[in-house]
Amino acid sequence: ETKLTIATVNNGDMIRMQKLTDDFTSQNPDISLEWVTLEENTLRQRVTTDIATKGGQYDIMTIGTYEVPIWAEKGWLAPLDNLGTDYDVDDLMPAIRAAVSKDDALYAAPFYGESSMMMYRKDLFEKAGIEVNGRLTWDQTLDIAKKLHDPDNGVYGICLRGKAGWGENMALISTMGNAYGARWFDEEWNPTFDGPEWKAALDMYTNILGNYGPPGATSNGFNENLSLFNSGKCGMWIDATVAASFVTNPKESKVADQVAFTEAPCAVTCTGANWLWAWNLGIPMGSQNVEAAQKFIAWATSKEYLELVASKEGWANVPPGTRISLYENPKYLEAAPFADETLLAIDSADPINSTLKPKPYVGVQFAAIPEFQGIGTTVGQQFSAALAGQSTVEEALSAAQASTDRTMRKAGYY
Amino acid sequence: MEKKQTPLGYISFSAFAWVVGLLIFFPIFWMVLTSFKSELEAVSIPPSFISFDWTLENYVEVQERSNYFKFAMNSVILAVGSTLVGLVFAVTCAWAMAFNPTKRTKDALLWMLSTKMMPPVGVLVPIYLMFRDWGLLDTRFGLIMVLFLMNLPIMVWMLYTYFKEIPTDILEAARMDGATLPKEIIFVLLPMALPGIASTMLLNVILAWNEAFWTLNLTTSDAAPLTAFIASYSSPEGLFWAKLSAASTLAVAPILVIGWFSQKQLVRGLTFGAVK
Amino acid sequence: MGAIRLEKVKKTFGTLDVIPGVDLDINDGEFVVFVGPSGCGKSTLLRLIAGLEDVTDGKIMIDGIDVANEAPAKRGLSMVFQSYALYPHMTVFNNIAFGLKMAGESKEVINEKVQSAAKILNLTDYLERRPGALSGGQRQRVAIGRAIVRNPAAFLFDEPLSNLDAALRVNMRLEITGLHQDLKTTMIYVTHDQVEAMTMADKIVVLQAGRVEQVGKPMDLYSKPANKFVAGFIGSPKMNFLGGELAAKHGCHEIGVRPEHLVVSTESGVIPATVKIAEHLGAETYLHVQSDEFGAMTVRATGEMPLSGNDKIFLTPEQDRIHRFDAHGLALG
Amino acid sequence: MGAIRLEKVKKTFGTLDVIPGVDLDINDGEFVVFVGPSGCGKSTLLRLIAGLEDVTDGKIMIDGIDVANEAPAKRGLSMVFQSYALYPHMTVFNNIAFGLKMAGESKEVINEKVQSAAKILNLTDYLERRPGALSGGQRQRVAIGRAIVRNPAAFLFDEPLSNLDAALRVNMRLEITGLHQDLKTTMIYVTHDQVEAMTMADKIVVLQAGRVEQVGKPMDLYSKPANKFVAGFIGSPKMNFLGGELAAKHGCHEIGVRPEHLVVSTESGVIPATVKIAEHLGAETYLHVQSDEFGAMTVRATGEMPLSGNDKIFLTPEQDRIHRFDAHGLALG
Amino acid sequence: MSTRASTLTGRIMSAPSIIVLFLWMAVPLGMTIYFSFLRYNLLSPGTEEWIGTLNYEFFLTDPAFFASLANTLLLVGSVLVITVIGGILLGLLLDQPIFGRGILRLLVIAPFFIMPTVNALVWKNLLMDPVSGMFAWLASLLGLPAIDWFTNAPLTSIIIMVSWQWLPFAVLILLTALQSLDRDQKEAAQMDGAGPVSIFFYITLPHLSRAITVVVLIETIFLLTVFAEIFVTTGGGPGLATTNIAFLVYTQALLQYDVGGASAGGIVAVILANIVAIFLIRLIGKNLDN
Ligand SMILES: Nc1ncnc2c1ncn2[C@@H]1O[C@H](COP(=O)(O)OP(=O)(O)OP(=O)(O)O)[C@@H](O)[C@H]1O
Ligand SMILES: Nc1ncnc2c1ncn2[C@@H]1O[C@H](COP(=O)(O)OP(=O)(O)OP(=O)(O)O)[C@@H](O)[C@H]1O
Ligand SMILES: [Mg+2]
Ligand SMILES: [Mg+2]
Repeated sequence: ETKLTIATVNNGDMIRMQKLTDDFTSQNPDISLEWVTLEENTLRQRVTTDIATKGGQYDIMTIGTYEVPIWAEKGWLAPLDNLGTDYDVDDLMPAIRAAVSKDDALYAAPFYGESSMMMYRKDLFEKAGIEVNGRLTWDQTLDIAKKLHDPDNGVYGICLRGKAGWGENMALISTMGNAYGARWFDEEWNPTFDGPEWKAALDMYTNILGNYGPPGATSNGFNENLSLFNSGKCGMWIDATVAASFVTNPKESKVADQVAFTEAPCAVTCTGANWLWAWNLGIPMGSQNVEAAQKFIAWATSKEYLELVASKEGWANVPPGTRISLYENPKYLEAAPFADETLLAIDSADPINSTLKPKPYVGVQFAAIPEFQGIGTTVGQQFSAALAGQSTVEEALSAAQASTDRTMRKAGYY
Repeated sequence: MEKKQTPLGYISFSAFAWVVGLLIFFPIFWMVLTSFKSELEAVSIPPSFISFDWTLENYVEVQERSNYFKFAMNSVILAVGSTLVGLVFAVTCAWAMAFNPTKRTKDALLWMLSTKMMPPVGVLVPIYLMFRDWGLLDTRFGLIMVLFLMNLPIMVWMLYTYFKEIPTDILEAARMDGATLPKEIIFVLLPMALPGIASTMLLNVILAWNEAFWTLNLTTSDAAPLTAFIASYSSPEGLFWAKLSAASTLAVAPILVIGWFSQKQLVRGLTFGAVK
Repeated sequence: MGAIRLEKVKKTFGTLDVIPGVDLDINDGEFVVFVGPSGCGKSTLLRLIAGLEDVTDGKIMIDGIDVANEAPAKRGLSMVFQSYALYPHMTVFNNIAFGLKMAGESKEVINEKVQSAAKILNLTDYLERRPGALSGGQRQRVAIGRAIVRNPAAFLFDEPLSNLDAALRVNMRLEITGLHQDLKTTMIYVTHDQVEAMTMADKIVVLQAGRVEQVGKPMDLYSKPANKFVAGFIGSPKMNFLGGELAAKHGCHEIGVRPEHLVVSTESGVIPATVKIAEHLGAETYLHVQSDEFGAMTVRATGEMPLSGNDKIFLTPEQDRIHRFDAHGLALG
Repeated sequence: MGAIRLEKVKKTFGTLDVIPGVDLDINDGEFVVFVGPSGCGKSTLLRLIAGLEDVTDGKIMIDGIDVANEAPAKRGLSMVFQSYALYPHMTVFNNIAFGLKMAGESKEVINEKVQSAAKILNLTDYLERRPGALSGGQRQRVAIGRAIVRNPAAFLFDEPLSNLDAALRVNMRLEITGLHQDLKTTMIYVTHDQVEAMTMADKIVVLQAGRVEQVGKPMDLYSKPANKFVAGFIGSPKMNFLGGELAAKHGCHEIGVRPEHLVVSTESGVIPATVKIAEHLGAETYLHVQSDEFGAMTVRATGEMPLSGNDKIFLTPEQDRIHRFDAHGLALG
Repeated sequence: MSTRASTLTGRIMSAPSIIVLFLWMAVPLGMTIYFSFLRYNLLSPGTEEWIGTLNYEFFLTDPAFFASLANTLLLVGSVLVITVIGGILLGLLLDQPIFGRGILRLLVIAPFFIMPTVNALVWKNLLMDPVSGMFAWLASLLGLPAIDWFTNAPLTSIIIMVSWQWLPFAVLILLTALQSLDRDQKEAAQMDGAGPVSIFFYITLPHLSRAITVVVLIETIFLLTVFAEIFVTTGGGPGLATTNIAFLVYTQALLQYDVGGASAGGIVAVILANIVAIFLIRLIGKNLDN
């Protein structure tokens, strides 16, 4: 019998998958599964250490769209060339598929995908007499936040990520930067935090979240904001599209029937104003059980799996954002009022052309280079310091510029 | 000094002390209480203290998600295993240092302690590479070795101070009685130092139980202890406080109980015999 | 079976010359007491004999065989430590049996030997107790029991009574003396207690700074000390040393008179003196007096003396009890 | 300035009646010694006087004033603890000065008083040392120094010499006696040492189970004990008690004869006995004998007696030294 | 007991521990030193090259280095001060005869047995959360705005959590030390006319000095490498507000995967730790010996 060791992140969809694996093991009695569930940062650090040192501890790793291109490039991932005949690769959404492929070969299979969008409270908007037509700009968003902000009654104008981290506040701030025409690096790999675009973006960010956000915003990530929104404390929330299924779930959300969705705000441009992300399952090179692992991945990312989830938990809870067919499925569209917005957002995100000016890297809200995690986190901290009021926007930007410059120089980019 | 305690003094001191004590204990109490709430109640304001629907669903869910007992068993094996291995080394070393000291003994002791001041993450990569090459990743044996080495300095220190308190006479008497060195240690030294050894073991079990860096970074599943278990709860999506509390309660309960039972012993252990 | 002979035994700790060289003969069955001021090397000497320390130089022979390289247990000696060094976690029985067990004796032999030792020492009722539950005297008997079961060639005692209170000391002293009379084994006994040395020893060895000052029977040391050190060390209260003309009259540098050999009179005598403090013990009286010529002196008088502070008295040494010393402190015929 | 009076002083710990009721008068300047078996309440009584414990009932008067509600420091007494209770982290100077500092004395006054105390006690050279670096005797002097700088109405000593070795004890005993002669302050001194009690006290208080058995001058207690308890407790070795016909002949239940009041003869005497052990101390000889009629007895003979084990001897009590007791143990005229 | 034979066995018996510890320290340390002179990114294996002391230059000139050094010292220092003072006060309190002292003691020492991760999770979420946390609610009861702990007082929050964990440890040791104070000494001071306050400062506190030394020594060893609390709560931010040396090395090693830089950081940390160690050993050499 083969034992597959699977490293996963501890989010809801993954945990749901763990519970449903009986379906897989009954079909494949000769395969047993061993789960290693970790919090996102810990997971990333564990699997990266392991794959980079060829530790060989895992057969399947849950990895993001950030890792896939880098690792595939290095030859650390086994190509998924044997997913079965009825896997239907072409059903994968193009943006997502591009993000996990190299030379047209799939190196990881997307489990779910997301972009970002705005969730807001219909009831509060109505009360304040605000109507949403078309895509908002950040300036408009700021105005709305001002109107909604009513901390005495426990409602904050807007909730955004504030917790430092390249996958936390920087995911949002990068899209804001993109909207203001900024980019991480110019063509020579020089960081560009000294430009006016970043200044404008960060001014907006600190202003809107610092003044019309909840207290403690600097430690709010996705989960914290979700809690806040679900307990009715946020007027708006711009975050991952997957949040939609949670905020509309009456079991978890007090405001399930008051939520509406729209695209993430633009500023000088809409290019790159919403991010693209997917959690994917990949097989490290050197795994002894590539065949069994492919079987599992095929199962977990298949259309059948979606139906399995739907049959057990309802259509609203299936992992979204990976397959076109899902968004053509009437049952899903009925159960998921957010489906259209999600599809729109994902389709409009392009990892290659995500900035107004040309850029040398791949990724909307990140740059797919090994150094980025460290850089993103450091910059994220500097920006969260600005949000906390510990430094000014200018200071934060020049600190970010300096530290990124150091890292890039040290890494030998110039 | 106790002679003039008035009843009033007794009551007010007691009341004050209890208030302080309960404040200090409050986070743990609150954690346990929250673990019996539903997720919505866990975040509700004002918080509910008793009048909520007590539920075990969080525990059920935690157990469904990850097999608590497997992790707990690993914690026990690692903690006890590393302590036992450590004991063998530490006893011999402490014996030698206490009863056959040389000029270097004090230096050696302090050097041992200073090995504990290095941030482990600084040597993660070398260790990880070595573990990989020796096939020790995710093995209990490998982790037992790491925990043993981490705690060895403290064990040696503690045992050293206990052994120092044992009169040399008695060991000499055993020698006059014809005991060989192993017999001297097994029949005379160890039984006499039993309280000290017990406290050393307890402290090391606690330290090993709570060690969160190596146990997380060198394991995947087979050898993963409760620290890895809790690492999967730190922030899943959705409301999670109640589940988090349940998992936390499960992770700390065994060691908390052990700690409580052994607190008297521990004091001796922790003080390196410094407080008579 | 228990003759011990030290030949030029030397011991240094680092650069500290603790025992510069000792020669000593101890006969089989003898009760030898080592006395001397604190730090003079009594314990060290004993531990050298026991084998707990290595000699730096010289030979230690037991029954004619050099034991320098024998482990302590192999020398056939038993030691009773000042602290008794009982094994606190073992019952009395096991304490006594431990040495036999280590020697691999059979259960029956052990049982028999322990029982008989317990009988000799009146410990039969306590065999199942731990040392912690015994009185000081009982503990000491266990320590002795542990020593005797092994049938040693000799016993070594290092101040075994110094932890006991006065009353118990007297008892234990008598018990050890009795034991020696019964067993007739060689015993070497370290003490700094006058009374123990005087009453127990067949032979006293007086040590000073790791050197043997005099060896002899107790009463010989008392009545014929070889030098001032021994004279002052043996006997309590201490001997009075008087120089000056009185000594010259006796044809020597200094004379020594024991407090009990001074005759007190309120009318006349050789040495006029003033009583500073009179200690009345009922059966006897100690007078701490001050003489103009000789300074502070001590007198020990039998019975009650109706004297108190500031009384003037006269002291006369008993003529045939005077000790005479030359300028180097050596006794003169 | 230091007369202390206890009136019906009672102390219970929980239900334990440690002191059932004590009346006692201590005159100014007197040296009073409390003796009694261990646990009889000596320390408790002292602590009651010091104010470290509250009396359960009764009055404690110092110079005629009831001090029941005064804090210890206010009573004007100084205490020297058995353990000395020196402050280990302070120098000798600061140890002695502590009480003065607490009383808010000026630097100059403190310095002067400490220096003069140090001079009296020969501590001048050690003022900068910590107690850890002092010998037992020096420590005791520091403890006394700490007491005397405060000019107390009375000193309280709780077995201050029991931690010292024999030689040092003798010295310190003399020093305290000397100090009392110099200062003439009331002193209350707890001890269980015979010799200390006999030699130091103006007045001995014999306690048993929290009750005063007898109060009197040392020699009075020695020669006229009020009862068997006191008779047996005072004097060392212990008094021999003989019953039977011999007692009847003296018209009482039991007679008591001290070991030093038995005349030894090898030819004839009242009590035939066999020597078990003879201890020769030089100046005197202790005989531990066995008599058919009275069992074990102790004899203390002056000088050297050429006797040893198994010799037959005869003992005769000195007629005028016999103590007579009735069936309740009370002394008869 | 010093015969030639026994001295030799002594050497032999202490050898295994010393050797394994030496290897445990020396081998990784040796590799670390070697790595610290390489350009070595874990994600770019095979491209390692010798770059001399560049890693050290970068680490030491990193503005984050001084910030984290200051944070480390501040964290260690504050926690030491809080736990020692709090430990003494609590020790004094628990030394009084009070109702249910045994149980109360168990309550007070409980935090010491809690895993650092759990400690951080509980404090961060259940207590300090500015919206649904216990403290926010208490503040609202008093009509105060909720304190946003990890934004406005990040290092303080970490200090509070770490102190909560280590306070019981100090209490445990200091309480025992208090109980070992010779009653005679207190009484002697009473006879000398000292009041409770004087007794505390002149008698009790000096008596505790040795126990305090032990607390300081052991806590320092563990506090220098505080990591889990920071990792779980603030992630070193905002800015560098809660980055200590251990966390800084972590960011190098496991966020940037810059093994060379992390190795240099590790070596610097070792050197710093040893400076602290020497300082402590001076302190303790005196206090632990007698
Ligand atoms: N292991 C050792 N290392 C160095 N010096 C030592 C050692 N053991 C003893 N000494 C020294 O040797 C001398 C003799 O010590 P020893 O213990 O034999 O004296 P003692 O006659 O037994 O004294 P006491 O009556 O106080 O027991 C002392 O000065 C002591 O300090
Ligand atoms: N605090 C206390 N609580 C209860 N019992 C006590 C206390 N202090 C003393 N006792 C008891 O009171 C009795 C007298 O004790 P005390 O210390 O006065 O005896 P002592 O005569 O000084 O004895 P020793 O000679 O052994 O010092 C003893 O039985 C003792 O157990
Ligand atoms: Mg000795
Ligand atoms: Mg007492």
